Amino acid sequence: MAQLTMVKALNLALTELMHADSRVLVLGQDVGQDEGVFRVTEGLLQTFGPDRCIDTPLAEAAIVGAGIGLSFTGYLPVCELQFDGFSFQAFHQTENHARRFRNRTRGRYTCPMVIRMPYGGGIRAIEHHSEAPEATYAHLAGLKVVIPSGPRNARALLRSAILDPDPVIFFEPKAAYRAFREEVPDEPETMPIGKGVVAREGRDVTLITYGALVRPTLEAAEELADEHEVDAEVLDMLSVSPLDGELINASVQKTGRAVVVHESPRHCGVGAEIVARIVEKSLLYLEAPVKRVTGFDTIIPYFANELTYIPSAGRVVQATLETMKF
Amino acid sequence: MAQLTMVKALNLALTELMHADSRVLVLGQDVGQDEGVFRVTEGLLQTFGPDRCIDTPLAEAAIVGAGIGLSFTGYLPVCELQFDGFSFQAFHQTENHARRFRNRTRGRYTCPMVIRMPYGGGIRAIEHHSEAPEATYAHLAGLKVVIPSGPRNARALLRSAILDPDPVIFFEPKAAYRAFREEVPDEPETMPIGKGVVAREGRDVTLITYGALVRPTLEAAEELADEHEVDAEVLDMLSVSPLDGELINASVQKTGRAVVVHESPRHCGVGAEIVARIVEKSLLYLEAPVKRVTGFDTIIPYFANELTYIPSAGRVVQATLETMKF
Amino acid sequence: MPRETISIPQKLESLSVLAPDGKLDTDLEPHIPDDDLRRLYRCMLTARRLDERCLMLQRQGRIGTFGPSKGQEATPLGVAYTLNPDDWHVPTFRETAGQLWRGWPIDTMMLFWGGHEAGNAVPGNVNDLPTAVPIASQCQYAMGISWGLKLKGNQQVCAVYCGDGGTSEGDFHEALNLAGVQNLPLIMVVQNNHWAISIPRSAQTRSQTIAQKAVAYGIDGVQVDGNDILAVIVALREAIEKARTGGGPTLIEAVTYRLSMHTTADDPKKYRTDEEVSEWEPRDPLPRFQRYLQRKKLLDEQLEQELDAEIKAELDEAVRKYEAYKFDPTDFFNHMYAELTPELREQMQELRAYLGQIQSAD
Amino acid sequence: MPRETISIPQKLESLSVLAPDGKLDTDLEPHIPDDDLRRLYRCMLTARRLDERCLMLQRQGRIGTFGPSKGQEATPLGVAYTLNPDDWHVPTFRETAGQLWRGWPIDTMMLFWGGHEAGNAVPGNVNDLPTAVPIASQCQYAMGISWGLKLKGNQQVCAVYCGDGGTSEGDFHEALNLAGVQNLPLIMVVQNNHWAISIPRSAQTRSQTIAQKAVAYGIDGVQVDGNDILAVIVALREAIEKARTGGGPTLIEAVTYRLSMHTTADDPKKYRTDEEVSEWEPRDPLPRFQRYLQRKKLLDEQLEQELDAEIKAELDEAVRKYEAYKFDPTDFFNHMYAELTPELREQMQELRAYLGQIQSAD
Ligand SMILES: Cc1ncc(C[n+]2csc(CCOP(=O)(O)OP(=O)(O)O)c2C)c(N)n1
Ligand SMILES: Cc1ncc(C[n+]2csc(CCOP(=O)(O)OP(=O)(O)O)c2C)c(N)n1
Ligand SMILES: [Mg+2]
Ligand SMILES: [Mg+2]
Repeated sequence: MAQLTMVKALNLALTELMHADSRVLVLGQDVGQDEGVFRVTEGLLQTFGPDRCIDTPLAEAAIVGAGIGLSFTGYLPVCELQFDGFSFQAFHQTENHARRFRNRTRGRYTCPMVIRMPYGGGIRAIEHHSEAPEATYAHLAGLKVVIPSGPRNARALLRSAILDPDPVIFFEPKAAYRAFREEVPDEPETMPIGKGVVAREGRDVTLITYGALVRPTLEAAEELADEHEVDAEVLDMLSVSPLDGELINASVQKTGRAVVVHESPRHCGVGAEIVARIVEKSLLYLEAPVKRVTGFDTIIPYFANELTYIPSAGRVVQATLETMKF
Repeated sequence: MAQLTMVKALNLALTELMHADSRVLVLGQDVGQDEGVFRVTEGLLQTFGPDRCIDTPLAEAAIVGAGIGLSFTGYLPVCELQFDGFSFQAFHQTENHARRFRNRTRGRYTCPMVIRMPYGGGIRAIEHHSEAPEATYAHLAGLKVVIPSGPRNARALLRSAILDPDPVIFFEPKAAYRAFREEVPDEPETMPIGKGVVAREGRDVTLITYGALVRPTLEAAEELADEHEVDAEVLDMLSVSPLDGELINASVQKTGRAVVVHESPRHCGVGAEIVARIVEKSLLYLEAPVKRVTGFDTIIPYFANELTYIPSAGRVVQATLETMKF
Repeated sequence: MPRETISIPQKLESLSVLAPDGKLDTDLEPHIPDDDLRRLYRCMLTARRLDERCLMLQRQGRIGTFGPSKGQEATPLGVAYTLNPDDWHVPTFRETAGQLWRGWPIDTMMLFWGGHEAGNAVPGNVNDLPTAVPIASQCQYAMGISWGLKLKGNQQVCAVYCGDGGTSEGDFHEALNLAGVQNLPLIMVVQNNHWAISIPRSAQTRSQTIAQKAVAYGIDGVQVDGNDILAVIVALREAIEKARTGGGPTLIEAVTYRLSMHTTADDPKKYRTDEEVSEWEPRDPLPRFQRYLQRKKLLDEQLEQELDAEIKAELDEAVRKYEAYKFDPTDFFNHMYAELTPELREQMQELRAYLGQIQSAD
Repeated sequence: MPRETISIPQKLESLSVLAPDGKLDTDLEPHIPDDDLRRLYRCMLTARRLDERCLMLQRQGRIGTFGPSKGQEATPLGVAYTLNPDDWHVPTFRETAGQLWRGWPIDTMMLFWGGHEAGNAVPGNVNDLPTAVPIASQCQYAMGISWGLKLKGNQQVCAVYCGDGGTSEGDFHEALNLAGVQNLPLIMVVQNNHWAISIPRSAQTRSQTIAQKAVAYGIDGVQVDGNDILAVIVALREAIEKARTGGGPTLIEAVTYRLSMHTTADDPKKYRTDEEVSEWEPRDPLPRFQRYLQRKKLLDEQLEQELDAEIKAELDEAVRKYEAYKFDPTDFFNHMYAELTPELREQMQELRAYLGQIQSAD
């Protein structure tokens, strides 16, 4: 067991699988000599050489497009996009092809690739480095969209994503990259993609979140317990496509109340989908409207003011108390 | 008053405004000599010349990027993208810049542009020509997203969109381009962007839709009335960003039941946002779960089978009856 | 000297072998076995007849919108002929002749224009990609394929097509640039047919040739008469040989002309003159190649008649098969992921229930 | 001849005026009034000192991540000097010197690196765009701007910057191609500083020069010593003159070098040798220009000292202003649309209520 940050845990997952499976390649901007701008690809060039850890020119659509073609020739490409805000330069390759080839060719050609990118705000970066576009990708059928919340599940989910026979968008919460360490077992682990977990058990209300906001939501849950006698259950969805509706509805049918928490904008966000799933399966259990504590429907403010935008434990507590009072 | 198809009505709106305001330009692939692949730009090159109706090379990002720059120099560009499925080639220009410049420069530079594109399925076209990506754009703060349903509102909304000081994504339902004619008044009209309309009044249930599905939804309402004694109210949202939550909640608070209908995929679609809005404001009025009659979370089948995918009056009737029985 | 002209080291040349008037450059004439010449002619003729048949089927509403490739048969056929079956063939959507040579069943091609995913069923024995619809987007995955081939030692190469219009897209640029940097076994064949729907070549880019765009990527560029199958074969053989020996990518501009409409939804009269079209008719690759075979005594009246009859029979049989095609309307759920997700299973059941209900209703 | 070499008609040349060793090409030496030379030197020096100050502020946590432009001052300064105020100046993010010349207040530039939208406040008297972060994306709107300028008769031109890395993006290609076709008054200045974070120029593209990429668009390409402000001014004057007279776009490759780190988040030691850096130090544009002025007797010890003192005072004042900047944390809602939407008004109230509550709480 080692105490690792998420960056180290992701690096471990890549290293393990590149050792175990020669089909696994890593490509992207600055993934080689520079070891990735966040150092997630540390040591890969040295260990596996320039044919398996490949620096590309500055062209996102080419990175994703190359990943698609490499898939067809039998590789398992892991494409790194340097920031979520620049994944849109490759959006047409993802939408037109990566997600469609299995269906288009009825399985003759598939894209068992992973598109990794740093995700979300909170690291005092300039514009376009703090986006949270999970809903944009979750809406695209044919993709799976994974968002780990900590070192251990990040390492396990990245392994699952690379081994998954279909394209996976793998969002790495920047704010969680180095924020804390976790015990990570020596043996490789996988986790099922599309299943969430109960991060904290509770009876009174269900707080549904993912990514970097799992921790502030858990803090909120503690504060709710300590100061307001509210026993909140916290769900860490881990994947927003597929979305674990069963887990959500089981919990809401127990608690009767729910608050959704994410940092991406509210309008047409994943939170809306979660509410819709609850209404479809658990309407009669609902004792209060489902509140959405989310980023606002604006551009995220430049970093001097970004924490006003990203949901905080305080905002979760406030919304939860309103939900309890309803 | 003239009886016009939507194509002719859109052409009328463009012609009127290009006459009235020399800042209005039309640019895109085949908008000139060819008059647009759907003929929406008929006569514009002839009437206004090649400086105001401009054929571009085959590059969507350049069309949108040019529109942004033309905005800065005082023009009101109307960019035509040939099909919704190819708007993703320009997605980064739309996301990185068109929607952000007002905020980025606190109003010094704005993008009073329109990005028009044929929208949705139902015309027996090949892959990528039948997408319905409204949720993808609605999630991007800074854009407005408009979807007319008939010739008259198409003409009025396009005028409003071009005069709007902010970037508007203007989706033109292909299936409604020539499907029917409507009386269009001689005088130019505008319609407020962000407001929906009641397309049919009713007491028992609210059917919420937009675009080409307004007509099958109205058919469904008639069938519900004639054969099932269900008096359905039908809302035509016309715009999905801003979304007219007031109209939706006023109706649902009257009927107590709702069904959402759209052709785009269900997961993280606009339907989910509509359900979330209802739950936030009208939970206690709800007598049944809000059903979503939508496209499925797949690639839309090739056209021989596309009508299996696009919601039909029959599917709306069935879902509505289930909602009534709940 | 503080003001110097920059010189370009790469090869940048134009190539033709069999002139429209039949004049033949015997030094450049490629060696092709007689039997291959006959098979090539038969394939070119089949492509032309298939084109005519599809236009008819479209008018009769038996297929959907169709994009003819009349006049452009020589280039994809020449490309496909020079590739090995295990080389990769990445078409866009006017490479019918090449696909036929690669062994695509005619009824499969009809299924594509008829609106069925089954139209993308790649024959088992070749490394072909299906039709690519988003212009130039195929350049990127073709680049990725050739990257995979390089990693495996350049035993195979990848040929990809793009149109003159497609060269304006970012994907074309990014793919060729990366192919250059990584020295990939990629052959980029641009079918310059002078039009992108209504946009003439001259309004697509200011460069005098498409071939010279190779200079931007530090790779070789060749402009070839795309209606001259012999020239196409010569250019491809050189590019393929280079790619197999680690020499990297080549950009080949095949100068040709779209003799027919862009698609059946298009009316070329709106944007080009009949004069222009009739100027190009004498350069039609089919009669040109036909005369070449006649001069070689590989074709005669009787053989032509037999060919016509055979091809007609093939097409009739293909139409029969195409129209007999049956499918399960809910099958499309099964191909989104290796395994159905819970949501998709639910949605599939929802649809099946509805379809069952309306069936029992009537 | 059926095999011919394709020749390129456009101008493709390299240019330098003031060599690193001080050698001057007097035929090419541009006429610049003495007073302008002094002001240019002062601006270049200010840019360098601002760079140093920002590095310090970043280390002290008083601004965020910062991208230095040390060693690249000559190119943007030369560009800005040759433009008229009403010409358009479209930077990416290493054009500090050019922005200073265009009149950007130093504290505004600090506000950008300090994480405030106010850092994009364009001075009222110039047509400048703010910093562009998505690489090469600015090429597209710059193309659009120059299009607008052409429609108004080419009285003004648009200069846009891109990095060597940026040339690999589709946006670079699409913008230049369209500018060529439409013959737009666009000057594309590629600052080839040999690195894109850790990716060397040689791994970015296989073309021997960036200038030759102009061939792909049928426009002129010029490679200029980007550390030689005189050469930059000569090249720009020619390109601007051409653009104003309807001659269309020019691609200018300014060969320079990033002497410092990519940003303060970057460690260049991971990917480049100190030797390489020290090879470039003698070509530093600042001392080179300084010696030029000294030889012209436009600079002496005393003036230098005065300059240093003035600039230091300016920087101190700017830091003071920057750190005194106040803003309303809920103001960001007001700039999404010309008018607040109902949703945004609600969300703004929601946030204000929450902020009010926690304020009253503590
Ligand atoms: C990205 C994209 N934009 C637009 C279209 C619509 N479209 C289909 S074919 C075509 C013209 C293509 O011209 P060219 O590349 O020269 O190929 P050609 O049709 O001449 O064979 C266009 C604009 C498309 N399919 N994909
Ligand atoms: C579209 C996009 N991809 C990636 C990045 C991250 N990034 C910032 S600067 C940079 C390198 C740019 O290199 P170059 O264009 O040569 O400019 P330079 O940094 O050398 O001035 C990268 C990859 C970005 N900002 N935008
Ligand atoms: Mg063409
Ligand atoms: Mg650089």
